[in-house]
Amino acid sequence: MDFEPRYTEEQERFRVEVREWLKENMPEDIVHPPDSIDLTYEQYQKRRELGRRLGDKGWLWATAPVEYGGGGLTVDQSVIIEEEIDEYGLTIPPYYDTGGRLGGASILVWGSEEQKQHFLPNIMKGRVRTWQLLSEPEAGSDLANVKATAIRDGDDYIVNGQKIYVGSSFGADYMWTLLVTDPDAPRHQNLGWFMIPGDLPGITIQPMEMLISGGEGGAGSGEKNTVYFDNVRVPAFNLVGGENQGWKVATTHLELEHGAGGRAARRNWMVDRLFEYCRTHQRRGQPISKDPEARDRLVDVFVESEIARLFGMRNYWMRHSKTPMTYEGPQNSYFRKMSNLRQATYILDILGPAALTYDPELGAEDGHMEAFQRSAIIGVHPAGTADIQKVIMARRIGIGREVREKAGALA
Amino acid sequence: MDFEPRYTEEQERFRVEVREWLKENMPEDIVHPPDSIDLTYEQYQKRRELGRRLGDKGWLWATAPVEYGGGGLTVDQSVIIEEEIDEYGLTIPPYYDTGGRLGGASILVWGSEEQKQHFLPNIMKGRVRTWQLLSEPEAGSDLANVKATAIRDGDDYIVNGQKIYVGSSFGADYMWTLLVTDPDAPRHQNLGWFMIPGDLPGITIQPMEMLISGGEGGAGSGEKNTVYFDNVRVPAFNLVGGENQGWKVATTHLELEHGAGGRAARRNWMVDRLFEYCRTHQRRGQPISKDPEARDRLVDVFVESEIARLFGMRNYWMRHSKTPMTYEGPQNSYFRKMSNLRQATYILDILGPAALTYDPELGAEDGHMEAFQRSAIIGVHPAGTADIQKVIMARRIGIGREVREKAGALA
Amino acid sequence: MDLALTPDQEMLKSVVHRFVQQEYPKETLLEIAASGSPTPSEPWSKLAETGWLGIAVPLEYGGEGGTLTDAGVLFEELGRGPVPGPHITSGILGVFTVLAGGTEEQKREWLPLLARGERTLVPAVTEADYGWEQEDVRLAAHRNGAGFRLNGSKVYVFDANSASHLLCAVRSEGGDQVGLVTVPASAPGVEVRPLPGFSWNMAEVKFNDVAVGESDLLGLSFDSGWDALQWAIDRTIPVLGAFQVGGCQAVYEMSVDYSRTRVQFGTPVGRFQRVQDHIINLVNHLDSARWTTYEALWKLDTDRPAQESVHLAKAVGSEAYHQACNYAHEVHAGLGGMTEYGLTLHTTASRTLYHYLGNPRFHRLRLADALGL
Amino acid sequence: MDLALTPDQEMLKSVVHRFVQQEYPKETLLEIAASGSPTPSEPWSKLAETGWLGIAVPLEYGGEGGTLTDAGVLFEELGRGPVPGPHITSGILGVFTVLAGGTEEQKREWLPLLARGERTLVPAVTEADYGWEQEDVRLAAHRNGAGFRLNGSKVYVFDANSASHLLCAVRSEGGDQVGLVTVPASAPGVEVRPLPGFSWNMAEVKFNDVAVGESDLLGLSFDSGWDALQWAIDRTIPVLGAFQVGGCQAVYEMSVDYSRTRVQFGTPVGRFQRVQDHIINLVNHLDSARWTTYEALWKLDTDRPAQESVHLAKAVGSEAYHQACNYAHEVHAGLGGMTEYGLTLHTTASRTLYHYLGNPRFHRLRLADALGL
Repeated sequence: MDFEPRYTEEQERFRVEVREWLKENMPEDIVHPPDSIDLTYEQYQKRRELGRRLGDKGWLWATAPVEYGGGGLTVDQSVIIEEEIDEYGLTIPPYYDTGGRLGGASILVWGSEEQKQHFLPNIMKGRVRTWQLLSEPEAGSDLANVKATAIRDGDDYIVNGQKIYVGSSFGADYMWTLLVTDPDAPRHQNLGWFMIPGDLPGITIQPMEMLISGGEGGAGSGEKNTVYFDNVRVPAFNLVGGENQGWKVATTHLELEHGAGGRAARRNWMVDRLFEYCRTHQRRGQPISKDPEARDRLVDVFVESEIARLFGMRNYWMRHSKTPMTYEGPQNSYFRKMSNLRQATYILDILGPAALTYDPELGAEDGHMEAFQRSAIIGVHPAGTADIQKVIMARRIGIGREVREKAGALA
Repeated sequence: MDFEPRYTEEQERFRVEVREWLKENMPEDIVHPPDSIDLTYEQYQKRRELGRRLGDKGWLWATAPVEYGGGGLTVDQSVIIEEEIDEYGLTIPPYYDTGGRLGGASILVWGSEEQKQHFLPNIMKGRVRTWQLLSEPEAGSDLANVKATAIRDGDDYIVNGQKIYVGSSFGADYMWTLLVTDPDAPRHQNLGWFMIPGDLPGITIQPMEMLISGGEGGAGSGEKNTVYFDNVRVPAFNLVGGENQGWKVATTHLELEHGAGGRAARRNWMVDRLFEYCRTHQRRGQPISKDPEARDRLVDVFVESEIARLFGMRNYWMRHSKTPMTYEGPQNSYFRKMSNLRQATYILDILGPAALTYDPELGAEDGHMEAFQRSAIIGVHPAGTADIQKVIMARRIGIGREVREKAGALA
Repeated sequence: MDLALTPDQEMLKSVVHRFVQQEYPKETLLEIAASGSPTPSEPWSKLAETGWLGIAVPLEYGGEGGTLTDAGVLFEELGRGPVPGPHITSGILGVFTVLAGGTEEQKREWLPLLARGERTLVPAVTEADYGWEQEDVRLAAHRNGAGFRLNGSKVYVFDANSASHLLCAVRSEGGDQVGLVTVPASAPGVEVRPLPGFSWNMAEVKFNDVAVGESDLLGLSFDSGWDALQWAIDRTIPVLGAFQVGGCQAVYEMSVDYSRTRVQFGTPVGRFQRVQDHIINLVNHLDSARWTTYEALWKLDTDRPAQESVHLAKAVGSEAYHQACNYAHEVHAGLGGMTEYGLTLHTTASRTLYHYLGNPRFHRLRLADALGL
Repeated sequence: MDLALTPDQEMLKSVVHRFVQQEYPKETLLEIAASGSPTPSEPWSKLAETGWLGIAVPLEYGGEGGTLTDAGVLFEELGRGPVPGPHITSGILGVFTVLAGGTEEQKREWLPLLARGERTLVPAVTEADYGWEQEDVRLAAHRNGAGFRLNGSKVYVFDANSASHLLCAVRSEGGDQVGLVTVPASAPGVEVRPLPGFSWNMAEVKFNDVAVGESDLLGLSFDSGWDALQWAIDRTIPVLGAFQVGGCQAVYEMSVDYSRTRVQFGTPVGRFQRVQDHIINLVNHLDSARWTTYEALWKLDTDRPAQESVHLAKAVGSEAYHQACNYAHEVHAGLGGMTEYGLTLHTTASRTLYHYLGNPRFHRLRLADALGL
């Protein structure tokens, strides 16, 4: 067993190359507002620019095939890139985007050659930003209960309906989504998976007001939106995987979104910040970290975060070593969600009301702790609620249904 | 609001009377083995004798009607009796019996006048001991899935089948049970509720070996048994509530068993013992109760036991004030079961391996803590598992089924 | 034994219930939350007119002379809102502190005004360390002629944003005693700075050379201030507990309703055991809070030793409201996070009340002491 | 990064797996549990013959010279039994302590015999207070001519009932150092008294004027005994962790099988979300234990700083096995409590291992220190 990526001399040289490159190309004033809704448009554009440059280097989606705009690099190299950008508190991509990791993965598996050539290079090179549109008012946990329709009309589909909890601030170039292509077909056989340009006439985007819009970590999603489709005319070319094959296509990104992707980077910014704060801030004349009550809870946080890290690492390894997965994807997602919720309570105990404000003088860690209190609650639901992760786990364990469910195809 | 029984002068006189009477009639050498399986036959007989004397005074089932052998006393008086016998670490009745509280309650509600006259006085006066026979190999949580049959034959029923997790040590005078009276009828409409003399030919009792047989508290059930019926001929008179009405009859005792009865006595012997032990035993030169780690967990135990006490008291009051109940019965049962399991872990933390042995020199509280470690696990399942209590709670809350379920009739 | 409310209490309950429904509907609560301060406002004026702010004020001082259980009934219904404003801070904790620590003259000055809501007196105790022990009070009252001067700040002061006056815990010149002084929020040098975020009406109060008169010192002495405050806190805790019970009850009802009406996979979601379990966890917290709170109210009303019960009620009640909201979010998933739905009003309130007057951990440690461990 | 076992480890795993299935079926384990001692017995003799008791013994001392991860693979499969006997106590903790603290001569004397199972050397550390700190060792080695005399007792000694020798932590005459002495369990004055109840091979060891030779003192000095034991404990913990992982895995598989085959309400009970959730909780504990354990093994094998990982692995692993058994009981309800079913073998083992080498709370406190908090 080996819990660390091993680097050859060549790979170490690659790390130096990445590090140097990032030093040169990283905007100087990158900021990480605790609540990603506060990220400015200017900052967003800087991150997009960084993404495009990474894309040009083949470092944005490093392991994706070169012929579709990826880097064609090894897993270890992709880990190196992730680790190096993690030092800046950023992820790959450095902004909210569901194109490369989720939508792109589905197109890679299910798209036609023509579609791959058309969509993927722009995604992989960071030229476009992509949103996923999954939830609807009546399709939450029951994701297949889609009401929005795409009805064939000549060479196009006419799309009508509404999607919620979508995306981020500042719009998207593409939106991929599930739409009912055959209203008369049975469940799961009535859907089409579409890649829709964001600028088509008839699309309206309206922000939603929420406790927090999500987005722990550096990527920063900003606000969530409702997206309305009013007789939007989408070319048939944008249907991926064929008519009524949408659910099958979706299994790929759902699998990834349910935690199967995993994570190799070791850093946990939230925990680092918390520990740093407690070491450097006093309570009753000594660092908070010396207070027995606080210590107990800090260890609780650490234990939770270690398990989450290890589950993420395991899944990352399983995915990249092509070890067959069963329940591990949703387990990772479920554990992380509930663990965050538990950690939020521990932190509330440790910090007291300093965890409840982003007041510049009083809010712990410039309000990052306050944002975490909110995001831990709201983060339980996106991308399959905690309950849904357990539904999937049970099926994969082989107890939820007659026949044990297989994990979705990832590549 | 008033959380204590209020006593009139007359009632206080009654308390003195009970106390004096108990002082005279209580066998001197009552013992409480931590594991009730160690209660001797001689001790059992002493408790039965005490039960008969209580019965003669009308204090065994104090609130039951006088015409059926009960005491016809008020609820406050019954609380006084319970409180006074609680001082001896005993309950009412002072041995394992499901006649007065459960079976008797069902007969009171559903029996014919003749049946009440025949069965109840012996129960209420403590002359007979009664077992309930509910579980079968294929009827655990699914209690209605009874396979044992009672087929009409002239004036009798012929009973065949097997019941498990039954009773106690030292046999029973009566066994009440659910049997299939109509194999062709649908679920819940195919059962009869029978009161069966324990000495009928064809009944075999075989002890079951378990981690512990159950029985926290003073009553002491001793071992659990499998009871086999081999062509046992039971008079039709012993069918209570009519043919195929058994499930309806059972709702009464199931409701009570699911915690609706509640409890008024304030003492918690296990917690008292634990606190006493920790105050009087040293660790590293100071009482265990002064150790910060132990204190934290002792408070955890206390908080759990207080909530359990309050739920029990609420239910006791609701039952006796005839306040309509919904989910409170199974909530009480569910909370107590899971709370005991949590408390067992706290105690394991507090006491270390001293909680894992009944060694006379080393076992904490003469092995009572060890027995609790086992009974907390096994106690989750009898009388409706924790999961089943939640099934019932959900129905009563009105979310488990289309129509909100009503609580069973109690009187 | 009788765990029912009296007929009078039942009536109070239903009157308050209707009042909250009418005067503090969700839309109003959302507006107030967005505005940053619950007072002044029309519903608050109406609330003051009812006389309920004087429920704990003895009849002789112009109040309702209610029992603590009466107050519990009132605040449980206010908790369903959750109705914001300095009702507990001023109407219960402020009132009890003045009752316990004020001179007769101070009582005659303050209590009638507090009962009518013409003034509100919000205790300001905690500082940067956010501790509820005497030693955590650092702000000093420096002698200055016939009075004192205050320089420093109180932080995380609940309801300071809607206080007419603050009842400020201050250290005596020598430093060994803690007394309480009343300070108008509008006094020169007082700055009340609301703290933004996931908090409910918390503010920092800065004192910049604020002059306080000798007669503004509660009881005219530093001797008894802290004890008076402790006595008042013990009595306030179960009333706050009742407020939290009301909050739990509201999110419980929200969750039950939603689980009965929200359809997914062709069936109301309440039919799924996982959703049921969230609601069962919620109702278990609700009832744990309810009965520990009620028993504490009863013990205090009947002059029984209540120290254990008080700590138990705060530990259980605050944990309950916090967890109840989390479970309610699990039942509602995405919808519960939307501001307009109203659940987050409770979630936000529960976080601040979790700490107010000491968090569950603080009270568990004190419970160990109270149990003689 | 490669989280797979090596082909050799995979082979070891499957050989041990078959061995446990064949030699330690449920019936055998129940008989051993009823008999009170896992040794001597036929399966134990076979286990000794495999050479696995020497997995941690270097080749030069007649052992297998395996890595800790190799030992983890072996013990994970033994944990599935759970196979009783002094395999960890003697074969891992005893071996490592001798390796760290013994003189070359002592190593040459002991290690080959331990590797072949011809002797077992079970550390006896804890006393009535059941603490794992140096200060908890009270038993004194009184100077007596060329040797020492022991009077007192060690309690809750895991595997003492099947030890040929005890490795006893004793205080030096002056009282300021703790050394380790080997004592034959059959020596005059030694009494091993098994402790009955919900415990797994725990015993009290009484020393009644027991004579110990100078040469029986490990390292021939009191200087380094405690440090050697600590070093050995740190290395033993993740191997014990692997044993617990195996136990979790066994009860997980039992629970999955049962939930697939047990029919109630006309359907396998695994179809009910509540039953699923017990199993999901169980598997989450299992995997938490697994990966914290594996990482600790890897860090120790590769000489990385491992202190945090060791404490983490024990805290998480022991909690996991304990909780996994509780969840398995919930899945099985009544049947799980029946001795003949076999689940209670694990439940019982999990309770003793919960405390052995320090309980989760103990290791969480040490983890705080290791994290530099």
